[in-house]
Amino acid sequence: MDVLGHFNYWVAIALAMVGLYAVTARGHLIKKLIGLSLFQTSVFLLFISIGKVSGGTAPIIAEGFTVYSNPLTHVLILTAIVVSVATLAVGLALTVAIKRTYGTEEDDEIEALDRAEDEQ
Amino acid sequence: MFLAAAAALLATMALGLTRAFAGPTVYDRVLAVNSIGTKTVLLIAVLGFLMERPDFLDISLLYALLNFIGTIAVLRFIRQRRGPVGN
Amino acid sequence: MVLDVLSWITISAGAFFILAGGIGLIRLPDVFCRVHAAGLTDTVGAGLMLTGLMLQAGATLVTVKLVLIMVFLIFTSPTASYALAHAALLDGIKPWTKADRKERKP
Amino acid sequence: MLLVFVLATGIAAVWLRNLLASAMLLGIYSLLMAALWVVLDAVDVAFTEAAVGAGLTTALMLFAIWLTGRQEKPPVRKPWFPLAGALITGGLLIFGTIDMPKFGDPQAPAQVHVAPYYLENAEAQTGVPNVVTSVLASYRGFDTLGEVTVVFTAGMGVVVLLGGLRRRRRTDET
Amino acid sequence: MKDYFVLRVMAKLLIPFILLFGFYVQMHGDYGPGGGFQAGVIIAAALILYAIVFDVGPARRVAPMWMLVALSCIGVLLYASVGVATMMAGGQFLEYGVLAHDPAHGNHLGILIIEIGVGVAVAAAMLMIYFSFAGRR
Repeated sequence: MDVLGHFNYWVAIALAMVGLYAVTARGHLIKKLIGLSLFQTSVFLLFISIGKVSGGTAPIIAEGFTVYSNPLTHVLILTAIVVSVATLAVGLALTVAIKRTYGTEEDDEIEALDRAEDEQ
Repeated sequence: MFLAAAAALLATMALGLTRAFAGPTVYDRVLAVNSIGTKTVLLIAVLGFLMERPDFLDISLLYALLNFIGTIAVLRFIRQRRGPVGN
Repeated sequence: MVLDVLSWITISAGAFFILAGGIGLIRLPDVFCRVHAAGLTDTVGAGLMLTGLMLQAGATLVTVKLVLIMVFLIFTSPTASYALAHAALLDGIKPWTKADRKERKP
Repeated sequence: MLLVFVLATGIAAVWLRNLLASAMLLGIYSLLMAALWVVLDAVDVAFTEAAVGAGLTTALMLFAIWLTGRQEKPPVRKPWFPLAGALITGGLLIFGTIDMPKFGDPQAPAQVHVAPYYLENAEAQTGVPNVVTSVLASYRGFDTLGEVTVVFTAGMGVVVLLGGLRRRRRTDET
Repeated sequence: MKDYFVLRVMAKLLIPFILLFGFYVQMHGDYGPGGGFQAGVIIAAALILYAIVFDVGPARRVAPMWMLVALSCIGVLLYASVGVATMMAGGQFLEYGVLAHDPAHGNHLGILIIEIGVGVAVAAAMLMIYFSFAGRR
């Protein structure tokens, strides 16, 4: 159990904590989306850290290298990044639509407006 | 030698980060983004030499081409927003 | 051998300029001065460092790519600085003058 | 070193209440992440991060902020409950990492299953030296088809949400 | 934004290079880092730069919305149709080995075609997203 051997995983977990905190504690929807993307990158970091082989190089076959890092995790994360941007865009579009409908983008105010509508 | 250059770049990135965290106005932060972008271009190039895989240069070429789009987007944002002037 | 020494000199000079730019980023008083520090030393420092790397690489495809990076950096970095300074001016931030220093001193 | 930078940037991006500044810090975060991927040998991932983070994310964030609002309101409640939840989750996850193999271990379970097969056979079977591309497009082609469909659906979803097509049709009629 | 001389000149100077680099990444993805996803995003970024500097209207004339929708559909369908083609040729879905006489060549060809499909789809989808954000006033 040494510190250096697990440091990458811990940073990934800390990032996940920050993201989780932002998603749950912050009321502003765009801030929630920022937290969400932090959470996503923490997962990316975890995967790439798992895929790294010490002493290896990038998995592009070339002469003079025998040890390569794991290409599988790279593939998974590569597509995940593009998808994460797409989902971020969908989230932002939803935020804009909510702003247009409710006139606010704070969580609590939207809930209050909903409740007021139910009571009517 | 490459290690020393990478260390200098990392130190400068740390300085830029402090400016980004402390920056009194938004523009300080934009400036920090811009300057850290240039440092990243150089850092990736130097790292490519350090790991003896110079085909990493494509990435820094891409950053050199694309990095200023964000700043121009900020300029456009400021031009379009006729709202209150704040921090 | 001569090339090696030359490239070391240029790389260390580039690193020095970049560090100076970083310190300027911290020490200077307002956005416009900082744009100056960052932009100027970025082009000089980056140019010197890339030249050093070119000397290391020799006449290969790598050098061509480095030249391209340098050309694009020289094009884009001042454009970004210009856009940034203009945006700051448009948003109503006043440039720092000597008068500010007198006010701040006491 | 880079990891510490990344962490600090992430925390600051959440901390700041000015959304524009948060968006800018997200840009720095993406830059640092790209450098980190290069250090961890994931060149293709760094490439994607660079392409996406340099222009696209910042521009989208700025437009969304422009369409909504620039400043976040101070919170009404004290955030103790979410903080405690995040800390407990993090603690449990760190407890989980103790059993994990050491960073960079060549004998880790993830390294011995299918990756050596890809690395040994990819070039001979597909004629493509970049193993990432061959795995992406050939061995896991079905997966990638799904990802492309997700991106496509997201694009369509945004267009429908923001009424891009309807506006166009109205301008056609007039 | 059109009254900024510097930006206009720089955009006109750089956009061709960005587009060229995008195509280079698309085609060079087999040998270096890169591929369809990255190339799509880069090409989208070039047009986004155009839209930022010269306003959204001209950019929409270059790439109108119906064309983007059609292009992204074509990208996804190109990918899927490669799979169907391999099935027609006697293989399994997305088994490229049957596309040419030599399995390795078939694989290479299949990878190239589906990367183009991915690139087209991603570029069109990203542009669709950006234009629908920027088109709202």
